[in-house]
Amino acid sequence: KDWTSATITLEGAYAPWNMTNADGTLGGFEPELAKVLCERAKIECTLVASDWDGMIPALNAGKFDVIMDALSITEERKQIIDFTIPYAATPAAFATAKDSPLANAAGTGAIVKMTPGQTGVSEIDALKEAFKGKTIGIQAATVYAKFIYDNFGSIAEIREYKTGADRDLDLQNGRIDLGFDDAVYFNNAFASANDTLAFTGPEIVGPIWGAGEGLGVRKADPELRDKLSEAIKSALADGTVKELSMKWFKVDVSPQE
Amino acid sequence: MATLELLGFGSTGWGALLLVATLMTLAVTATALAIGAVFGAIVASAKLSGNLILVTLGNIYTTVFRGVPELLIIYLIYFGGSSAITSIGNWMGYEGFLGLPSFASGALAVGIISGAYQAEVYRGAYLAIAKGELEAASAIGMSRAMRVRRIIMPQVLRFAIPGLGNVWQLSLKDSALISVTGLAELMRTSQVAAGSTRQYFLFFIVGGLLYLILTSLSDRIFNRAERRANRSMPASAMGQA
Amino acid sequence: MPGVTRLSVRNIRKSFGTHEVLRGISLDAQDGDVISLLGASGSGKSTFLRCINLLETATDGDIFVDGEQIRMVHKNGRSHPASQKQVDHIRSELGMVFQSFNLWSHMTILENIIEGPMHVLKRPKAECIAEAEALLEKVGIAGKRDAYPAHLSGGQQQRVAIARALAMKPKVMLFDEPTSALDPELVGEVLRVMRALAEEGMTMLVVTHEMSFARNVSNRVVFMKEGLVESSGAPEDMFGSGASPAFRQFIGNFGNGQ
Amino acid sequence: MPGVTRLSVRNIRKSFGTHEVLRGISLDAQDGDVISLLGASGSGKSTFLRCINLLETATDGDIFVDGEQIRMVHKNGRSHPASQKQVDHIRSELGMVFQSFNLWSHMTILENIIEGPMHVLKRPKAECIAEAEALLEKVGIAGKRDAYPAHLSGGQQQRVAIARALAMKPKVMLFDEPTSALDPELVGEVLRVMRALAEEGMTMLVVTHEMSFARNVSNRVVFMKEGLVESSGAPEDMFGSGASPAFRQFIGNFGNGQ
Amino acid sequence: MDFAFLFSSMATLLAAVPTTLILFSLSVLCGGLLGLLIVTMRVSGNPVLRNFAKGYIFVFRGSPLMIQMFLVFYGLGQFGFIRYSFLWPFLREPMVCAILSLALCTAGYSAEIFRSGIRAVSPKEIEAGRAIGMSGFLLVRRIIAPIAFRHALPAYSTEIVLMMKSTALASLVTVWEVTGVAQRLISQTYRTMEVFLCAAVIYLVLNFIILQAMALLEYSLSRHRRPAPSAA
Ligand SMILES: Nc1ncnc2c1ncn2[C@@H]1O[C@H](COP(=O)(O)OP(=O)(O)OP(=O)(O)O)[C@@H](O)[C@H]1O
Ligand SMILES: Nc1ncnc2c1ncn2[C@@H]1O[C@H](COP(=O)(O)OP(=O)(O)OP(=O)(O)O)[C@@H](O)[C@H]1O
Ligand SMILES: [Mg+2]
Ligand SMILES: [Mg+2]
Repeated sequence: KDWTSATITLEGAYAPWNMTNADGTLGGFEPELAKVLCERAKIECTLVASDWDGMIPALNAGKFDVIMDALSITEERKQIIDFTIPYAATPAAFATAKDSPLANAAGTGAIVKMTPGQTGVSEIDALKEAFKGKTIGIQAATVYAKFIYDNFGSIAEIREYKTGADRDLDLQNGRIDLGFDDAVYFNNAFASANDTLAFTGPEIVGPIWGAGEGLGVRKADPELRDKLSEAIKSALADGTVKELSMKWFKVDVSPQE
Repeated sequence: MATLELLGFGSTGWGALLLVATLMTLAVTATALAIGAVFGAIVASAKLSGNLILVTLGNIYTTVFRGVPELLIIYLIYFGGSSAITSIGNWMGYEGFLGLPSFASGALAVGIISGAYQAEVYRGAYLAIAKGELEAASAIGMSRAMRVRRIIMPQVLRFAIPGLGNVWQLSLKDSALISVTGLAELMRTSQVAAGSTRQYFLFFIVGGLLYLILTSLSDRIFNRAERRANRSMPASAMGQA
Repeated sequence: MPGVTRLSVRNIRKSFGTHEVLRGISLDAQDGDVISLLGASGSGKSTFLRCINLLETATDGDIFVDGEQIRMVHKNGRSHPASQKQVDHIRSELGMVFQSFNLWSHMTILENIIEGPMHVLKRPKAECIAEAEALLEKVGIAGKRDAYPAHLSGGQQQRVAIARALAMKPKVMLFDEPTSALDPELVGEVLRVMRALAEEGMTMLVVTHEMSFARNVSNRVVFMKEGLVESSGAPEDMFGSGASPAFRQFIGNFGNGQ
Repeated sequence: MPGVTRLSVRNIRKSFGTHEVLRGISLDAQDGDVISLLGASGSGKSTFLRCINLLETATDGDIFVDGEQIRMVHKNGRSHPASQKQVDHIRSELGMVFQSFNLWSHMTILENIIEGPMHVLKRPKAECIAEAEALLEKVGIAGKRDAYPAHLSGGQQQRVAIARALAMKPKVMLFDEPTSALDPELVGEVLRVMRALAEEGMTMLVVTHEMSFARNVSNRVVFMKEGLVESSGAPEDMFGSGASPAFRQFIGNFGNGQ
Repeated sequence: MDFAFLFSSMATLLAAVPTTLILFSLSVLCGGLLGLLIVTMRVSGNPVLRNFAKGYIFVFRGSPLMIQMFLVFYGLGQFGFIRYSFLWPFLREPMVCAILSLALCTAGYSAEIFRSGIRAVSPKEIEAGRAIGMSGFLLVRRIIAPIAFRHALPAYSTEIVLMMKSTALASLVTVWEVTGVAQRLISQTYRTMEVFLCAAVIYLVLNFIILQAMALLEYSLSRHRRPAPSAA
């Protein structure tokens, strides 16, 4: 099939990855990157907002052709849909209230690299000691949820939220002690929580989060996947991704390997 | 950012979007009510037909669509509807995917649910018609079709208005659940505005107020319709609306 | 046209389940006849009227309206009218007035009256309205043309029901206890209208408990008992020396009850 | 205890808005008195009874039940009973029987009767049931104790209503047209029970249109007209030569109406 | 059809049924009691109470439950005075908040249903109660409430079925009842239809049981409306 046009979906409420402006247009890192990618792939793209919950089934049902919503490339998802090469790879980290006793837990400011299923990481074991009996909030059905269950499920209470934003509110309310999520997402969230929240413990990076964030496409559309992968490759090569990343995240999220 | 500015109509205000979303909620609810009227009328006639199979089918319809959470039904229709249409399309030789647009699938889902409630309303209204009036129509030689058109329909509509008012309110609130399809109606727009500005409470309260306005406006319209339809009722019944 | 047979019923039978309510009734009404049908409760009077205009389907027997026989077919051991079209046509020639008026509650008085002529007979609206107004005048409630039935007294409603039936220009009028749902003071209004109709020569079949009507207005009295015509005759005979013992007992009871 | 004043009403007045329905009525009932209250529709008979047991609050005047005065206060230009407790107590001493029975539809006949003794007078259940059964026997419907009101005829319902009132052992029974919602053939049953009560010496105040009751059972007849007692006296006088012209005209009309 | 998958989904969902039932039963109970309080205010003579009740009913019937629940759960905690009050240990619990907002919402509907029940009580039966010396609470308890309850029952059964369905929103506030678990299962397996069909069956069975129970109650409370037993 010859792709000259495609529909890309994103949530439109996951700042700064993607968000909605007051005039109804979509803005943020991903919409701007999408524009670049589509130009390079010579595809006329339409962006539509849709709900996170139903995105993958809706993609397979044919409602749109591409998902671009900070979607981590994971083995489970690969069973259902196809991914382009990643356009971002972000670290993840814990957040807590600034005045919490859990602030500045062991390893704060450090970077730990992990692979899937890896155990016996000393920094993580230290955190397990510190977080014993606490409540950790995560967004349901994310790679981060799996990580928390695997490593902290036995020592801490875990509470699942439908959205990260809900979790952040409860972190401020004090219903939960810790949150765990994408670090660049948190960076933005801290600002709007009037800087009452802060990172604690090390940033966790590496293949444990899969290959990074990629565009999701149907398995039946390899031509589309390849066209978009080419475009991502070129945008990474000439620094466009880095430029947009610095603009929106203040750090470079381009995948390093 | 000042609250007023956030809710205003300027380039940084969400006023225009919220207004459009409110109208979208109205439009999708009205469409759903119309779809539900068709389903409701069919199901009510089935339940009144006296035919065992039709009655059972009608009962299954009303039981299932009133007994399963709206959210589940919306999901099932949003996804199931698209796959069904796609496979029909493929079968007819169309290559690729066919999707039901969010508006259509949302309105269809809420309409099907609304149809289950409307069926009960219409059935009750039909049973409220005095049997003697139907006999009187037969006695002057009206055919079956004419009886339906001239005597039954007007009276069913008249008796159904209060019940339809309730169904409308139910559907109005069910339409908030269509937000899971991404349709930019009032609930979804409130959520998006909240997520994008991180002013959660502001936008949820404003969203709630807009629903309250819709509710009270439509209440008023239904009350007026009821008064109009009740012109022919005894004076004593009018007070009790 | 005195002498023309407007309605002829031959040997009508009707069962509900195993219960035979009409056990072979025949009756002829010439043009201008006013026939009172008397009988105890449950004797089958209403069922008889309802069989005539096919609101019930007789199990057996023949009905002729203005010479036209109602065609019946037998299917699955039950009879049915052969043609719904003929049924509708026959019904439009028989005016029926019910005990409980049965006016259409969603229509004004005028609308109730023009409904049949306009939509069943498909006559022009202006004409229907003009005739309806004349009829309302005749039954004495011209002032109520735009009221709804619920706003009228029972006596007024029954007069509208009579006007509604008359608007179809029926060959025969059937009345099923037209006054027995009315308060005593309202009965007179309706009886006056019926008496006027009888004087104009309308052919009428009247189920009633009003002995004075049977005696003074009708020209024939038919007494039914247990689904059969027990006796019938001119009112002078029936209420005089010619009465059968059963009828005598029936009207005797009646006198006491009142 | 003949001679004891059971009920004394002094100069009662009652207005609805600007319409003065009772314009100063006084009345005494000694123990054992049976007083019939007659009067045209709208003359204020029901309102009078309702004022006595405080279902309406009289605008002015005094009421004594068994010597105890009902205390009133004036507030915002209207009078109110001073104490709800006293009102409840007084009402429990006055048995009221309504035209439309007003039985409690969700309770069986027996439950209707024991309700007051058990829950208002707080007497032991077994005792209440025994007495209720005796009362049902007395009014002649012992067989219906476990039926619901909707399953009884009007005459039976009214007898239950009388038993319900009697179960409270009232000092005075008030009846508001107890038979006028009944079909003629059922009236007798209720009048029989009332006559028996009168013979037992119950003090009774009866609004009625039954002239035979007024004449033969009561020992005093009070005729009300436009909110005043127009005339009153022993039935022999009132229905004999001692009648006022207005009362004569009233009973005259009545004879024609029946 | 992949029966193994259907069975395992069903097992996962059934594990959430107790949560749904707790949400349902406690919110119906609390909502019913609150509804009684509201309807008492609504029919009371006091204009302040009456208008408060009117406003309450308007707000809780007129806005989507989703918004109410969000504001109760995430909103209340924003206020320091609540967070530092004795209430916080309760409101901190998601289950308490979910039940609270479900109950607040159904109380508005229940109050209206109870009110129409009260209006259906014949004034004459009330008058007969007064005439034997009943007043106040005794009159309500013995005469008004039993009759009104019987009248309100059919509408109330509809309302509690709606409540059962409303519990589906509680996963918004991290109470993972049947629908929430179904959604989570879908985000893990991406098999929408199978999972939702299992969930639909669970709700149908639950609601069927509720409706049968209500019908039984209605039947046992309507002896006085049925035709008399033929023996009588
Ligand atoms: N639809 C029906 N199904 C079964 N039985 C019926 C039906 N209609 C009438 N009957 C029975 O037929 C008998 C005659 O009824 P019908 O109404 O004709 O009597 P009637 O002479 O009009 O009495 P009334 O003076 O009480 O009106 C009665 O025993 C009645 O129960
Ligand atoms: N609650 C009320 N509000 C206003 N007017 C009333 C009220 N109750 C009674 N009235 C008026 O008071 C007058 C007397 O009424 P009441 O019922 O006492 O008459 P009555 O003698 O019992 O008549 P009837 O024989 O018809 O029962 C009537 O004009 C009636 O319209
Ligand atoms: Mg009859
Ligand atoms: Mg009266």
